[in-house]
Amino acid sequence: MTKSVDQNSPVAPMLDRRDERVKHAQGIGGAVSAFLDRIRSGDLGSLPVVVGLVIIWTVFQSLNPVFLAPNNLVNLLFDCSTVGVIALGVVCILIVGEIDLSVGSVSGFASALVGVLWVNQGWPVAVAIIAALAFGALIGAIYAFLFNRFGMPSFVSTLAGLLSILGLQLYLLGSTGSINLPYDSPLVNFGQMLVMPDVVAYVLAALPGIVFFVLEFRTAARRRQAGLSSPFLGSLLLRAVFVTVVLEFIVYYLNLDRGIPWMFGLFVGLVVAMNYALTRTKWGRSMIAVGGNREAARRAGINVRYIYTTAFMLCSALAATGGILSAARLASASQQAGTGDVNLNAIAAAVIGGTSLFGGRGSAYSALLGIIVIQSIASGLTLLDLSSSLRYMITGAVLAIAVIVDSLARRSRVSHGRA
Amino acid sequence: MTKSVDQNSPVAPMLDRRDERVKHAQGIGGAVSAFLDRIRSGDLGSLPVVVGLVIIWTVFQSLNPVFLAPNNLVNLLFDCSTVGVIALGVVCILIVGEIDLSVGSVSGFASALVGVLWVNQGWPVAVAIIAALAFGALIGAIYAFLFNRFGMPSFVSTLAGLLSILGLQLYLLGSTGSINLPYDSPLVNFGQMLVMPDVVAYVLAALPGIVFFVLEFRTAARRRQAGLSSPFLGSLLLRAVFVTVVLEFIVYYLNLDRGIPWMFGLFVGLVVAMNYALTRTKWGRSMIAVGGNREAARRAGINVRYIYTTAFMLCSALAATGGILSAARLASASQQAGTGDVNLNAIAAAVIGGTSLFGGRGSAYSALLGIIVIQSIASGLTLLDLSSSLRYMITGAVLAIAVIVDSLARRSRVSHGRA
Amino acid sequence: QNAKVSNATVAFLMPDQASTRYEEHDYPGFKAEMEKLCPTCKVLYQNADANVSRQQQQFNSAISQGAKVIVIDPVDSAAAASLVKQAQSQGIKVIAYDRPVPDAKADFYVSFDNEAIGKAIADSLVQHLKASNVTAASGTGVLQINGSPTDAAAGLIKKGIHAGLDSSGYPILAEFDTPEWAPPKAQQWASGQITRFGKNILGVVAANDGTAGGAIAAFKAAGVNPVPTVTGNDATIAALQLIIAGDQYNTISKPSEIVAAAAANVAIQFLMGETPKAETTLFNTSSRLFVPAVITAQNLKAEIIDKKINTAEQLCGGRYAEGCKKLGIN
Amino acid sequence: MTNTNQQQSDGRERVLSLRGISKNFGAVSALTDIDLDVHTGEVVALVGDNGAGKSTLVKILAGVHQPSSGSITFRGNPVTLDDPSAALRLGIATVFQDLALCENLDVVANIFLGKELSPFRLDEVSMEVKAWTLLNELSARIPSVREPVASLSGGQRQTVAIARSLLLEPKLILLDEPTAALGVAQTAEVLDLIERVRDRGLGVIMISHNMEDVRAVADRIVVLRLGRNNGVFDPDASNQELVSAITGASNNSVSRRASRRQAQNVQAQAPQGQAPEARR
Amino acid sequence: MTNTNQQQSDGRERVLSLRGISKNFGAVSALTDIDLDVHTGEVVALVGDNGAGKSTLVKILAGVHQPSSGSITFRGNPVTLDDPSAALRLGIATVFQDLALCENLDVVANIFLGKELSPFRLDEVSMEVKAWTLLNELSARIPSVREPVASLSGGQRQTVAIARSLLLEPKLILLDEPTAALGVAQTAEVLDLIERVRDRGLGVIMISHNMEDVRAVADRIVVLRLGRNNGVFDPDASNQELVSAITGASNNSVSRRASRRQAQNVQAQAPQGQAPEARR
Ligand SMILES: Nc1ncnc2c1ncn2[C@@H]1O[C@H](COP(=O)(O)OP(=O)(O)OP(=O)(O)O)[C@@H](O)[C@H]1O
Ligand SMILES: Nc1ncnc2c1ncn2[C@@H]1O[C@H](COP(=O)(O)OP(=O)(O)OP(=O)(O)O)[C@@H](O)[C@H]1O
Ligand SMILES: [Mg+2]
Ligand SMILES: [Mg+2]
Repeated sequence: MTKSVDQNSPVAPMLDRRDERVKHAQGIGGAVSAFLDRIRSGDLGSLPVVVGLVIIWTVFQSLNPVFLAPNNLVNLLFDCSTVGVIALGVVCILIVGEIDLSVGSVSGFASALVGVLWVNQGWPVAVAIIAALAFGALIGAIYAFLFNRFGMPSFVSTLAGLLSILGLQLYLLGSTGSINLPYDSPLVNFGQMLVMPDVVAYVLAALPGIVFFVLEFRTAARRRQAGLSSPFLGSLLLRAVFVTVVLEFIVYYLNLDRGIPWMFGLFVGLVVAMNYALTRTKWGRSMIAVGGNREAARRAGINVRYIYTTAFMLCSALAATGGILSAARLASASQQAGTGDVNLNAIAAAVIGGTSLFGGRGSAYSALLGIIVIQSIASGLTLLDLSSSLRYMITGAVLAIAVIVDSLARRSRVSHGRA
Repeated sequence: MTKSVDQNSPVAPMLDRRDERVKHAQGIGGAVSAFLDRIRSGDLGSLPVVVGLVIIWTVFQSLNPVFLAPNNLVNLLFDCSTVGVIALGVVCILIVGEIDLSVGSVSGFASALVGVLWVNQGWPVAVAIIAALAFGALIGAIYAFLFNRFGMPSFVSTLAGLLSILGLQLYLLGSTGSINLPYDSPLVNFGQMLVMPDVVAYVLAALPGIVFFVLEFRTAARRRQAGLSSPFLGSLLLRAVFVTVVLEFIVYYLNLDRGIPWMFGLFVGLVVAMNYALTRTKWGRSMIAVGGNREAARRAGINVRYIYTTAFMLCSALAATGGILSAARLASASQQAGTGDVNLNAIAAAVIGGTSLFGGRGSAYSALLGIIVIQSIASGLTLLDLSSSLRYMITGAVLAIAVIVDSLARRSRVSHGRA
Repeated sequence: QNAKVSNATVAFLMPDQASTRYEEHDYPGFKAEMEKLCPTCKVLYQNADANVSRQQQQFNSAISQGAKVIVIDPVDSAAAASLVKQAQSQGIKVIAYDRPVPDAKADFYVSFDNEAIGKAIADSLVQHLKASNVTAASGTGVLQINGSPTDAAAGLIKKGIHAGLDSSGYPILAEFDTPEWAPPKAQQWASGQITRFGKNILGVVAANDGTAGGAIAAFKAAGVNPVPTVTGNDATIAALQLIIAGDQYNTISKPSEIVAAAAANVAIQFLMGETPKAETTLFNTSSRLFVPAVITAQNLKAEIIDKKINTAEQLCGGRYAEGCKKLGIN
Repeated sequence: MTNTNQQQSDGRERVLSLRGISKNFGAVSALTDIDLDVHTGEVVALVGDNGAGKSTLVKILAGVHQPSSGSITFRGNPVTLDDPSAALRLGIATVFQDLALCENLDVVANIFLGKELSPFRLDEVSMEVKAWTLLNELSARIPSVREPVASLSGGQRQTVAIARSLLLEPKLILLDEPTAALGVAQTAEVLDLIERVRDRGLGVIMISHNMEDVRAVADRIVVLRLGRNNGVFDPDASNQELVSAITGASNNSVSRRASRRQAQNVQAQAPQGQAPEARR
Repeated sequence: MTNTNQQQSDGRERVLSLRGISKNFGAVSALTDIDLDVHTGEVVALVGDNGAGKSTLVKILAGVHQPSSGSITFRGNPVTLDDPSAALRLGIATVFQDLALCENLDVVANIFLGKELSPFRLDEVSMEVKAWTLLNELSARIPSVREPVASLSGGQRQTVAIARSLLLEPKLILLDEPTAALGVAQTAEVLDLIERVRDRGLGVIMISHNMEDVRAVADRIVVLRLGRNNGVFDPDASNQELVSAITGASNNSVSRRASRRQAQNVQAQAPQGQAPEARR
């Protein structure tokens, strides 16, 4: 195996397999041992968070068997979707290394705006929603302007935004107080009741595995053609089957009760779209580059200002979306909407899921994972009869425990020289 | 001026003046033109924030002439001191590039602890205070442990702390609700009334100028002896006189009313001490190094874990101090203490004053400046009769305006190639 | 008579932590009455910490756990309408507690009236001012400190205070919505108003005891002696002590245990399939209202000590002993 | 010191021409009145002491910094380069001394940063193949192009930075100490590469502290000293001439060291009859 | 290939001795079974291709990375270096390839980082004087030592990093490509410095890609290839020998380039009678 890199050597190894110092996995056994290797060196992606989640679930289930009851899990999915969409926006802005403290206010204002325009002013609901989304995007554009033009730190500009928009929200609802959304409207139905028909849920749950397999299969073929190494087909198939089985089981279990909420479907759809945009488009690549090293990205010819603008606008627009969803969920546009811990929960979800506060590292899935962790804790504690003081203490402790697994894994990654 | 660096050239220029490309200021004229140069290139330290402050003050004064009345300013100083001390702790933790979201909770819990131990349990007040401070330091030590040992991101661990400690606070005050601190006790007196005697205030206001001049004079002498350039004496004197005149005027003006609160004196004392520690000790140097480049600091032999531990502990302990001060100011330990916007205000004060959220850049004075900006806005709006919705909107807008000046200055610094 | 009800689950959902009453009085009162009436029944207790979404979550989980009756003190009265409808569609009875749900017809409503509380403290203040012959000269007036601008209950109290003050002849010099009910904010605001209006402040109507304490601290810090008349609400120990010490004028005592017990009774009746008797009808809902008591130094002994809401030991420690003696408490 | 400016420009188009470029950083004048010309098919070496302002000049040409004064003419038109993307659009590719890589991205992503294939559905396979091809051309030994750049060795990173600049079809290539961290083999490949690029008619500005490399590929050697032009030399100028121009004195540490070593060699090796070689 | 290990150790104390050091990064074996000895008053040059593992080895000795296996003996005692401060305490000073400076601190603060004078009341004047002295010794041209390191040129930074390592009184100095970014004058100073340090009886490990510099100061040349020992050479080994050991083939880009240039020179310069010099 000491071949030189000469082009004319008789059996040139694959382009990316010429370095003899690298161990490569062969076949299924190799894949397993590579996986074990990765566990040992702590290079695990989001597995540790999942492990933390499983621990939390086990504990809560043993404390109150209602916790894993399908009914409760369906509620959990409804609750995840609203803040989850906001967290997805936060992921965007964290990836470029900035922050948005006003997501809570924006979501609250968006719900108020929908309430006022739709219920009070009688606009068509779709137009009201579009207006709210446009408002969200506009807010983001203002932050981006302040950031690009004046270099105002996003912490300060969005703090100012938090206050101003909360003021706007109070102003808008000032004369009426909270506005109830019609209980029988499609929007509220969507936020409270609408679940997928069983068949649709089963079909959708089969999609990821199939799409994954087909795409990876085609990529593998192209890689082989191009002289690159390609993953072992068996392991691809194994993974696809595994994913499908798990998802189908979840669907089956939840279908025992109401089934999968369409709202959760929307959230997951947004996550998948965002993941595609971040990992498979030039724009996403630029986002991660800007977050990792702004100056290097600028020197590579990336329009850094444009990237920041899109990040801020996406974040605010998604926050507005989340606000509309929570109004739908609550069937009301209230003065409290978006206040309290919405901000912290959204940011914490992104961070717990593995997105870095310092930019350049993160994934759309961290919003999904993080919000499930947070809402699981909240839901689990709701099932125990605790005084508020105990509930706060236990929430904090459980949060720490959920993240400790991930931190330990990352720590081991660092001690193995992999940052 | 094309001398080589040879030791034996007849009139060797000063050690630090051998590079002919650098312009140096000579005499007072030179100092002035250097200052103008700095303005043009945006290298202004905290001047822009001061300018922003002056703008805010002018506007508020024109809206309500009570604003700059000595009485109101004395109130302002009282109010600055409590959150200011917390912000000082936040500066510490931001400098090493971490964050503490639990300063509010810690401050609230510390005030509750003092209330319970002192008023309800009858401990001597000093012992109760020491217990609260020790508790604060302990919390910081726990964060540091989680950070150093498990690598848990401080955002998550302190978020968990925020919740847990809030729970503790509610638990502690659960049966009684708020606890009144005796109005005639020295602690409440300190927080509400105690001001410096006029003479003491005048003397203390003279100190900075004198100390500055004496120290700089001696340093200048040592520098001259060592063959280094030294600042022009006249400009030193000018600056000392300027500082003294400004401070003495402030004291004179505030003495027209009650005078300078001792509590503010304590706050400024802590700021000065922290500034000394950060700029003139090995520990402070290590803090800034760790914040700027953790790995480089580690390779320089700095005990990085120790530095993080001190930073976390200082931050929590100062938060506890701030909590005790606000209990003294309110004459009550309440369940709401430390909730609401205490956290955001403390962090925002540090950031507005110029401390970076990303570590490695910051100064103790940023806590002082930042909190004055924030409290000025709050105080100014208090004097105008506004609905809460308007108040929120205007707070946000004024905050943005106050920071825009600073951002512009920093921007110009960047565009002049100085990061 | 209760043999018919056993092993049922009842949820008791409270809104916030702005005062300690929910955990110190309402819940213990409710639980005690339930235990008396149905020892095998399970009571689920939750506090939403002033968070609408959290209350919704708690409401859903109560349903998941099989609650047949839900007693809810809504964080947001308007928003609770959907919860009520949702529960009723599953055959679950909802008792609105403390705050009404105007937009949906709950099965029962048990409360004191927050608006009435606001009006009561304002009226009490006005009467006191008039009794002490304080005239509203030009430029003088009272300050109004409301609760959190995002809190619906605070809005009701605010409305009541306005109703009480508007016709009183004492103008409102300035008013303030205290974010998060935070006493330090109330203190800072009051300090500013003291600078502005000085001796022209005749009194302060504060919406709860915490903000009242903040206002009193502001007067003390400004060296104003004696402190003008300051009202409160909730009858916290701290406030009662301030009343004993003469710094605060009044507060509102809500016999929460009694109201909670009434709610428990109604719940049991629902569980037995009976229709509880209504005293009045409010918001189209069968209701039972309780009248809160305004506590001042004069009736503190009678309303608090004698009704065993608090004990003398709780109130009269240390510095308050002398004041207690003056009021005849020992 | 021969001014070869005139001679070389015969018949060749001028790609770049700088006149009176100055740049101040606060109180420091990093560049003062710099003039420089580059023609098609010409390799101009920019040499000078540490801190002479070479990188500052390159950064100005790459649009990273804006000059305080002076004018830039590119292919006959006056231009202002107020952004790196402006320079890239004109066809100026740069390898920066500090490399300017995104440490959190992998090798392929860094090489293609800003010029990804099929922007809405990144073509990772083609990009990876192209990356390997470029890297192999440069004799780089990189274990995996799917690891973040943070895990690469210094020389591997530099190779990645060089590979990046080859992706474009530039008119002018700026190389700021491209071989500083490279091994002997990789250095040879880069020098070959520079010659190939020149033969394709591009202009090249190369900065290096290695006089041997400079003389091997440069058509003209421009010396900067303390931010000013300090002469233009032919590649066959003697080492001593160049070093004097760079350090500003004929008695410098290089010449001192050379003469000291020479003396030692004479003492030590005279018996072995080896002729002492003057290396000043 | 002469194993000069035995010969040189005569009479000299061994400062450092590595046996069987390996280091894996995930699936990559960066080092495999490395043996190395350094004696007092000896300069060992560590050479190898890009990515050969030289810096990894230095980082292990500096306590930055922990080896996956193998033993380290320092001045006769087995040691474990689980932290850079452990290495510093033993007297191992390191100049890292990536310099490891704090960009937000000024030059003086960087030079004295971790070893400030009078920790409770920093003696800025003495530190500044000492900093200037060190920098002048290295012929550095730095406009101001009170500017953050971020504003320095590449070579200036490297000088700062070298100055740092001189502050301690080390027993062993590790220099990872110390002259990569330095100008000709500064390089000469650093080579002088290395010789002075050696004469004071310290052990030195120097990494460099410049064979000329290596031969000028090294007492022994250790070659790494793909993370393994690949021979030990005398400084008078021929360039070709060294390059073959480094690249692992006698037909490599360096030799190809040399022969190509030779051919060109013969063509072009034969009329001028200049003897073509074989530089392989
Ligand atoms: N951003 C900046 N702020 C302040 N001074 C700077 C900045 N960039 C460069 N300088 C100064 O300008 C001078 C020239 O720096 P430059 O990087 O151009 O040198 P160089 O010729 O590339 O040196 P080297 O050979 O060491 O790379 C240096 O003295 C440096 O301190
Ligand atoms: N932290 C790390 N994680 C993963 N791989 C690493 C890490 N550090 C080094 N490597 C790998 O180890 C190998 C050796 O790297 P090293 O930096 O020691 O090379 P080097 O000999 O110093 O090369 P150069 O001459 O380019 O500086 C490289 O292939 C590199 O990719
Ligand atoms: Mg340079
Ligand atoms: Mg290296």
